[in-house]
Order: sequence, then structure tokens, then C-alpha cells
Amino acid sequence: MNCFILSKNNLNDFLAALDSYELFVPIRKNGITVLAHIDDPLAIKLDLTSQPYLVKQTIFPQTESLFTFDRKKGIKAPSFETNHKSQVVFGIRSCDARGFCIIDPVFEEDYPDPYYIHKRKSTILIGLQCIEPFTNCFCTSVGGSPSSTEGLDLQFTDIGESYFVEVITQKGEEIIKVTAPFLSCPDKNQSVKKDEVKKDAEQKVKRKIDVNQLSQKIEQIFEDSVWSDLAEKCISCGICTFFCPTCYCFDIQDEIIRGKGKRLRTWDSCMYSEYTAHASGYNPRPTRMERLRNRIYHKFKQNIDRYGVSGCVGCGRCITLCPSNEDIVENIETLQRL
Amino acid sequence: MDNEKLIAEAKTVLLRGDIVGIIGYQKDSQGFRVSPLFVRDERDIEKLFFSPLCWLSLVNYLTLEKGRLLQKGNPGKKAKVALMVRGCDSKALNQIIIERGLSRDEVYVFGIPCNGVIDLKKIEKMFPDVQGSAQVSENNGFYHVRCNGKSHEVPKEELIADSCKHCVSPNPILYDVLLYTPIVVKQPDYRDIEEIDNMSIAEKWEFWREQFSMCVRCYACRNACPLCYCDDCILERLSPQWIYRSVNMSENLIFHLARSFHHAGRCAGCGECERVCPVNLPLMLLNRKLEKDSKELFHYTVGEKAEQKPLLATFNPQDPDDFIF
Amino acid sequence: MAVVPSALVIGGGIAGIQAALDIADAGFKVYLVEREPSIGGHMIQLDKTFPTLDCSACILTPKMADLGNHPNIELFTYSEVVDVNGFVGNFEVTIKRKPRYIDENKCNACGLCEQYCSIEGADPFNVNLSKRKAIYMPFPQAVPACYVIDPERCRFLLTHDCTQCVEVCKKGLNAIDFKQTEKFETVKVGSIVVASGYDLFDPVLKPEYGYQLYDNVITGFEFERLSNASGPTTGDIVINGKKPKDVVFIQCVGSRDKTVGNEYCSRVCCMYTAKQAHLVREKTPDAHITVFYIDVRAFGKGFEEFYDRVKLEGVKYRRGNPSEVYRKGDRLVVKAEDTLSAELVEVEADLVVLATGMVPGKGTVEIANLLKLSRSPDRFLMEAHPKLRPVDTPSDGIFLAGCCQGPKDIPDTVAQASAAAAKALIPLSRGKVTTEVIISFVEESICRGCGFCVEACPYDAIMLKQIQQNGNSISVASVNEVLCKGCGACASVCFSGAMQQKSFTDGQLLSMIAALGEQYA
Amino acid sequence: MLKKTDPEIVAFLCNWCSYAGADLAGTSHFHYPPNVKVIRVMCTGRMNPLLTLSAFRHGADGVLISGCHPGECHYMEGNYLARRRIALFRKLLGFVGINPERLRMSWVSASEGNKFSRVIKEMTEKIKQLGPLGLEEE
Repeated sequence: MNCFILSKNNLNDFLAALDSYELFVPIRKNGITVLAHIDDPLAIKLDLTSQPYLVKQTIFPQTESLFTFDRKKGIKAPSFETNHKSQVVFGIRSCDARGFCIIDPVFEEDYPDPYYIHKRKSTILIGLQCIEPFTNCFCTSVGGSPSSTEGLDLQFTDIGESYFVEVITQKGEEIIKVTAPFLSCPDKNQSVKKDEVKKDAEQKVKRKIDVNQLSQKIEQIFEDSVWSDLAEKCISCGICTFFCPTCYCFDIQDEIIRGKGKRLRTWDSCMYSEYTAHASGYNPRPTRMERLRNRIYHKFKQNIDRYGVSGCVGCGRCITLCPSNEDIVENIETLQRL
Repeated sequence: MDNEKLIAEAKTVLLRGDIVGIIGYQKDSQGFRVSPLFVRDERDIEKLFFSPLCWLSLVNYLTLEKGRLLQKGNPGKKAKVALMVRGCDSKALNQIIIERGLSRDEVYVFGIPCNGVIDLKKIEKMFPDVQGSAQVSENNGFYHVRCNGKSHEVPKEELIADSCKHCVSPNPILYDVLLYTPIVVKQPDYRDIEEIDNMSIAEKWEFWREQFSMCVRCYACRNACPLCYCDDCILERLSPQWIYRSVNMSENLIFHLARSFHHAGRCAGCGECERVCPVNLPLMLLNRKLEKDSKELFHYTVGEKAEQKPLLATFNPQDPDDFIF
Repeated sequence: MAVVPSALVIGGGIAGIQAALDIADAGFKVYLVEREPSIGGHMIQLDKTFPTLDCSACILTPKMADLGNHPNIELFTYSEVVDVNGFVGNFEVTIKRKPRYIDENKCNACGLCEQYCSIEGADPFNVNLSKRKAIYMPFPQAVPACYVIDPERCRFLLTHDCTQCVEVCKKGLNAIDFKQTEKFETVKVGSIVVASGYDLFDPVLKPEYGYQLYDNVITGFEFERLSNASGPTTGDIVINGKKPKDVVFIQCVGSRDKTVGNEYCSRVCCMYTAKQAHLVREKTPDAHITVFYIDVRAFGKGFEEFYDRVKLEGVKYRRGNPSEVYRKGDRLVVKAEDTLSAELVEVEADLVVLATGMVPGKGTVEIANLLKLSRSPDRFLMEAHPKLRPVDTPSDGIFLAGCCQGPKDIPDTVAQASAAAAKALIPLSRGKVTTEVIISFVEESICRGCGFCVEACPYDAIMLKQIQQNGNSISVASVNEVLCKGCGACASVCFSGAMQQKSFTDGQLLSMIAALGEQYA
Repeated sequence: MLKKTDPEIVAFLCNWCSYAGADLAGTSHFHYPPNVKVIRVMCTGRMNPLLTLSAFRHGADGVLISGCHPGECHYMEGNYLARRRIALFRKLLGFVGINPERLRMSWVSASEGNKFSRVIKEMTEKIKQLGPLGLEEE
């Protein structure tokens, strides 16, 4: 695997060199870190210290127009020739990259989803190795790691003065080509340093859950009253699902403004009672209990049964952001204790 | 604040027999986090506590799915639910009672004079890597923070939630028992609102455009609001569809205007919407703008009287008409 | 929805009498409620009526008799309406009967009891110019012809130490019954005519005219009794035993007068003053008669002619509003500026008659609150539309007749009463009430029962009702389809969107808005 | 025919006064700009301010709500209720940077055809100055 060194002073030049791509980088806005689409990297202040939110937006936008329609012009669907710019997403963490791998099969198997697949193909993900994991991270318990390169095309690791750049995929190579001037070859102790950083990052992940036998466990206790107790403090907002890297549920809506119609897909959340409401008025998941149970089931059972991998990447955002402090780690502990 | 009084009261209340449970706060094992606690028997009572970290409004839990405690073993609504209520919560509770969402005899209220709560985001930023549980107490203008075995003195201003800075109702307006001593009430301060009022139309538009374009419409602001207790929200309904589902600046703007306008003459000012917002929208600005104008235009203040006519379902022939041709 | 085939008339003055008779003649049951012991109202106290000068009692009493004997009319005299529920077609009215202490069915008005009664007091029928006994009949032609005992005066009722009347009546019909108490009766009616009448302005509020200060300052209404043949003086105008030689009439006392809050014109004073001036001239041919006026409004049929006639009879009209009335010896001086000659005049008088205007009756105010009727700035009851619905009220099935709606003379009152009767007959003869098409309805499954719509509804058409929903009983709004007029105010205050207006639902309005957008593009 | 650039005003008129007033304006040939599109409601009391938001969203640059003069409401109070709501809602619009002049009310009685045309003229002029609102865009 090719490796390079990028001096920190050259980072913005490195990004500037990617002007043939749509560039997304993490910036601070309203007290949170989001991925912003930027034109001039040199003018931008990057925020590489904290976990960017809503990374999945870049490939699976919250609102995506499937096609447009109009009384006069009829239906117009988008074309997928990849002649238009592909995009580079810089500075995402391993958990988010893994998140894409976990939802890939959902959009690729059975009924391939051209919108997602196209975006996914034409996106290059540049990861940033976590040095200090965040308060609620527990990726190591669910088959991930702060230094995992799964789903990434390049990974950056901060080794003090400079970044250690690992090329993981062919797509990654493309980037190297256009940014070669700013890269140099690593020496021995730089790669040693990189390995150390990676190692103790993994050590630093404090929160743990025990997923051993979890899917069988929760299957047995489906009817248990524990679910109601867990769900009692939930206020059934959509935060945990919207900010989850692996929640992919969407709703399809037709919207007409001034005669111009759009068929859109927008994120939906299984935390809303309306999510499962039938036209008849019947709702199979009428209360928070069923909805929370479904979420945990989806992550820790259904996804494993179907795709052989846990649906949770352990990024901990659902914990950090939850208004009523639902803590999935504590919830799993409670369940395992039964 | 000492919790003995709280726990003692809780014990006696639970013995009354007509109380199906107590909704209170408990300290979490993790960092500065606090969770609602649903006490059904003595075992949990000791966990009850109150500190400046208790920032969620428990009133929600009375109306969510018509409140599990309320239903549980409480079909005839003979029995009550006891809950811990801060000044702002009590205003919300009072409003819900005015709107017949609950009846006063369904709840037993532990009134808690509250000096403002800490913004979790701020304190977690200031103390990012806290192991185990951390304590916070307040004395004269400083928060005394104990975490990772060390203790720190932090000026109140640095950590207090923005919505609490403008609090004019720290003391409960209704309660069955009042814990702790009442707090001196501040004069209403709308400087933050005036600041925006004084911007040019274009500046305001830019400001809010930025904000609303960040909204992901997770509806946490709505679900966390004690006064949003409709079973299905008119703004989420598909028929008739007031607001499209697509998330973009225009729809978000409409959603937030509609949301805040539904609280005109109702908002208790607890700031729950603002605190829970994952993208930190300054939503209380909207609510407090309406609060300010209702005062100025119609001399209407929420929670002023126990029995209050709804602001927008009533009128006064002398209402302003400067905008009428 | 079916209509109760009967009507309620509130007030037994000429307006009420006329309305009751018309409805009853049309073949429907009428309940007439009068707070006094007899019907007749103010009109029965008047002497002659302008401009025709026929005697008021002579034209009214036959109507009163008709009414008393009418098979379709049930009379509630000495009674008050205390509660009204329901809506057009189905009102439920509670009436309080005050005790007369005399059995209406037995008493034949022989009057023996009155002779034996030893208690005397002022007689309101003669505006306290004469005396009446504690057991009395308001006036000889009272309907019903039945005595009443005045509870404030009767010694038995006060101190139990006199049974004169009982003794004497025992010999005859034994009609006196001190065991009587207040009785409450409930009647169902389809429509209501309000004819609760007026009061006269109290001139004490204009101290400059010295009313009650000088006993030769009287009101026009007192004059009516004085000049009435059946009045205290059997018709001679005598003040302190003297026939007044110089008589001054002052008009617009309490009318067209912002200082006492009555901006309106009472519409009758000009003419009754003219009439009274004429009567003085008739009875005292050599009297000097002066009338002070602001404008003379002789707008009715034959009014102007009558006014001219009176002027020809040597009644002196002086344009100007007197500033003061003061005593000089045993006579009075009326001080005013004659605004035509622009000179200050002082007219000496033996008698000053104040043409007091009309104000809404005490009863009218009570009725307004009882029926939730709105009142116009002049404090009289407000009609639904000043021009096109002058006898309707905003609430269906309730109509206005006579001076409760505003000052008017007898012909106008009678005309309006017949109009109100005709209106009141519509639902009765229709037999059913039809509801609006565009009224509101409630989606009970999403109604929060907050009651904001109840506040917003101007017709009290919405109330909260209890329904059973998955186990527990919850309250939701419900619309009274008969009362709802379809303004949609309720729909716009509804948070949950449960309250909707037919043909103007949120969905329909939103689609219209969207369609407009499309039209532009 | 309107051009895309022309200001677009949605007017909610009450059935009894303003709608009749607008009708009178037409029958008595009082001219007024074609920028206004009318939606009839029975009473301004029906006007939920959120409806005006929807109008803005669907491309209106201005919204007019017109009813009977105070005290003349066919339903007694509807116009007062509307006035209070709109008074407050305009403040909110202004606060988020939507010029409150884009949302106006007027009292136009059934006999005031000339007033109706005057109101529409003034309003259109004002909205022209303010330019498009653009809420129909994303």
C-alpha cells in the first residue's frame, strides 16, 4: 500500500489542488461541525478537532429529487452520465466511512438504487484518524475502530508536524496524482509514529458494549416489559436516526410549487409514530416502546441476520445528541443483564 | 442544593396512596448527564435529585402518549402523578391545565425555584473527557464543578443556558409543596430581541436564512416542547399538508414560523426547544419576540393569571390597526 | 329540526301587547311576561296621544281586554324571565311569578278589601302624585283584573298584626292567600319577542332645572297624570292648589345631551310637549305658555300640522336651551338665551314642565344580559342590521319591538311590534329550522378539547362534550349546527386542525392557494 | 397576462364586505392592477396566519386580508380576531427578515369599490418597490 507524508502547512494547498472535484470539508458552524461544500479551501478554516455531523448527507442527501414533472413538459428524470464533477469528502472519521459500507447493500442489492449508487461511485472519501475518541464513542465494541480504513479511499493520520497519508483504493490514487507536488515519502519513524497513534487511539475508546449473543438475547425478550422502561424517557424526536450514519429510511413525496412538480425522497425516522401508520389508521408501532425496540432490533438483529454485520458503528452521536439522554450503551447493558 | 428535603417529601408523597408515581431527575453514571427518573416505589426514591444540571422539562412526560404513568393503573384518573416542576415548567403546566390538556387534580407538584440550568453542550465542551459521574452545585454566581477527582469554580455566565439568562419566572406559579427557597425575580430583558429588531430587513433575512438552512427538521424542538402535545402534529400531517416534507430553507422557515406562532400567548419560556436543537438554532428568539410583542401590543403575559383567556381567540376593540388600509 | 309552535313575548306594554296579539291571532301559543301586576306599560298612564288627541287609555284598554281573553295567550303578570336556554325553535324559558298573595282565579276585583285596608302609600301609577292602599289594583282597567298586596307595606306581611282584608274577603270569595310564595315555571318556545320598553330620564341629573328642589318643576310624564281625567286631580292642572297661569316647557331634557351621555334624540318629546302645551291652553285659555327648544322635530304623519296648530293657539316657541331655573318668591324664573334673537331671556313661571327623554329600561338591560344581546352605543338593544334587519337580533329567533330598541312613538312601536311578530312567526309557521351549509364541524379523533374555539365563537355555538376514546373519557368540541353561522373563526384558532369549516376547510383553502401559484407560473 | 417579474398579491376577501366591494369596483369600472388574485372566505375571522405563509411559499410577494370595517362584521367579531392575529404575525415576519409590508389588512365595505381599487394600487406599488420575495425557491 502506498503511503505519503503531507506537511500540515500544505493541507490547504492539497485541498486547493482538488479543484476538479466538488469539495466537502469539515467546518465549525453554529457550534457544531458540519461538512460544507466549498470552492476556495485557502479561505476556509477547517475544523478537524471534532466529529463532523450528517456525513451521510454527502451521498444520501436528506432531500433528493428523483424526477420532476410539469403539466406541459411531462416527466423529466435525471441522467447519470458521470461527465459532471465527482466529489471529494475530506476529514470524515472511520465510523462514518464504515456507515456507508453498512448501508451500501441496502441500496445495491435486490433493487439497485441509481441515485445512491451513482453518488457513491463518484465520491472519494478521505478519512481522518481519530486521535482523541469522543466521550460516547464505542466503535471498538461493534467491529469498528478509530483507525479502521473500511470504506475510505485515503486516510490521514496526524503525526504531529504532518499527516501520514495512506492510500487505500484506486480512487485514492487519483487524488494522489493531482496532489503529488505536496506529498513526500514517509521515513521509518514516521510510519512507526503512525502505528503508535493508531494503537493508543484504539486504547482510548472507553465506552464498551457487549454484543456477544445480543441478537439472540433480544429475540428472546421481545415481549419483555424492559422495553417500556427503556423507552419511557424517549420523546420520540428524530435526532438519533437523522444523525445516525447507518439510518437510511426515507419517505417519498410529491410536491408541487407553481405548477412544477417534484418527486422527492426525504429522510424518515422510525421514531415518529407516523412512520408506521397505515392508511387505515392502524399503527403497528403505536408507542415509543415499539419504536425504540425496533431501532435496537434493526441495528443489532435484523441487520446482522440480513447482511451479517451489526447496523451500529458505535459513533455515539445518538447518545451525545439525545434530548432525554437515551443511552444506547446503557440500554444494551440493561438488556444484557436480563 | 440539598436533596434531603426532596427525598423526604417524595417519601411522604408516595405513602399517600393516591400517587401512582413520581417523575423526577436522576444523575447519570456518565459525565454531566441527567435523566428523567420514574419512581414507582421506594427503591428508586433515593436516586431523586436536583442540581443546575437538570435541564429537561418533565412536564412532557405527562402528555406524551397521554403519559404512561397517568394511564398505568390510573384509568379513571383517580390517582395522581407527582413531578418535579421548575418555574418555567409550572407556567407550561398551568397553560396545559388552562387548555384542559390535563386537570390539576391529576398532578401533584413539587415546586422547585430554579436559578437557571446549565447548557449541557457548553459544559461538555469545557470539560470534554469526564470519567464517571460529575457533580455541579451553585453558589453566588459560580458553578462548583467536580469531575475526574478535581473541582473547578466556573462563573455562572459561562455555562448557564441562554434561555435561562432571560428567565423572569424562576419560582413555580403552582405547586403542592415548594422545595427550597424562592428566588428573586429578574425584570424582563429583551435586549437580545431588540438587537435583532434593530437589524435591517436584509440583515435579519441573512441571519435567519443561515440558521434555517441548517435545520434538519428532526422535530426535536417540537417534541421537547411541553406545550406541543397534540397526538399528531398539524405541521406533519399530509392531508391537509401545511408544510412540505422536503427539507430546504423555505420549508424550514415556514415550519419554524408556524411552530413559534402556535406558541404565541402560550410559550412558557422554558427554552427546551432551543436546548435540544442538535444544530443549535436560536429558536427562543422567535418565541420571545412573540412574547415581547404580545406584551406590548395586547398587554398579555403568559401565566399571569391562573384562568387566562387565549390570546388569539380573543380581541380588544382597541387593538393596533396601524397596518390596515 | 322541529320547532316548538309557541312564542315568548317579554314586556306587556303596547309593543308586547301588539306582538302577542298578532302571533296569537295567527294561531300560535303566546306566553306574555310582564313584571308589573298589570299589562299596559307606559302608554296606559298617558293622557291624550299626539297628534290625534285621542285618549290613550280609550284606545289601549280594548286591546288589553282582547289580550286578557285571548285563548292562545297565557299571561304571566307580576312575573320575570329569569333564565333562557336553547336556540331558535327550541328555547327553554324559566319564569318567576312573584306572589300577589291573592288568588287570581277567585278575586273579582270587588274592591272591598281596599276600603278596609288601613295602610296608604304613594301610588306609582300616578307617578306618586296620589296615594294607594297596601292592597291595590294598579288602575281600574287592569288586566288581569285582580288585586295585589304590596309586600313592602302590608302590615300582615311585615308585622302580622292586621288581617282586615282577609276578614272582609272571607265573607265573599276568600281570595286572599298569604301562603303564596315565588313560583318558577318553565315554558318551551320557538321564538322570542323582546319588548321590554324604556325608562324616563331622571331630571335630577340636570340640577340646573331644579327638579325636586321646586315642587312646581315637574316632568312631562307627571303632567300626563295631572291632566288625565282619571288622574289624581281628575284632570285639572293644579299646582299647590293654584291653576298655573305661566307655564314653561323645556325640551330635550336628557336627550341630545352629551353631558349626561345621551347623544340621541328621544323622538317623542317635541310632540308630547306640543300636545301638553295644547292641553294647558285648552284647560286654561288665558295661560301664557312658552316652549324652549333646540329644534322642533315634527317628522311624523300629521305632526307638522299639529305643531303649527299649537303655535297658532298662541304657544310661544323660543329657540334655546335654558341654562337655569331659579325661585323668585313663590314663582320660578327660567333663564335662557333665545338663539334666534340672540338675547338673554328670563321667563317667569308658575309651572315648569321638563320634557324628559327616554333611556333604556332597567328590564331591558337585564334582558340584554340574559339573552346575550348586544347593545348599540346609545345603550338600547342593537338590531342585526340598522337598515335591512331592524327588528332582528344577531341571535336567531329573537326579535325586538318598541322602545327597547330605541326611542319611538306609539305608531312606530305598534308597527315594529307587528313586524317583530311577523318575523317571530316565520320559524313557528315553517315548523322547522334549517341550518347553514358552511357551518363548522369537528374531527373528534384529533380534537384536543382545549376550548379555544369555544372562546372564539361569537354565537356560543360551540361547547365541549365528553366522549369515550380508547377507554378514558375525553372532552372534545362539538358544534351546535343550528347556532353556527359559518364564519370560521373557530377553525382559525384550532391548533390541531380538528375544527374545520365546511366548504372552507384548511385543505380546500390550501389547494386554492397552491392553484393560484400555479396560475402565475 | 402577468410577466414573471410582476409582483403577485394574494388577497383574502371576506364574503360580505370586501368581496362585494371588489365586485363593485369591477362593475363600476374602477381600474386597479391585475397583480391581485382573490380567495374568498366567509369572514376574515377564518384567516389563520399560517395560510398567508402558504401563499408566500407558493410565490406570492404580498398578501392582503380585507374585511368589514370594525363593528360592521357580518359575524360581529371576526375582523377583530383577524386584526389581532395579523398584527402579531406581521411582527414575526419582520423579525425573520420578511418585510411586514408584504402582509397588510384593509377594511373595505361593500360600498367602497373605489377604496378597494385604491388599496390594490397602493399595495401593488409597495410590493413593486420591495421586489420579489422568492420563498417559492429553495
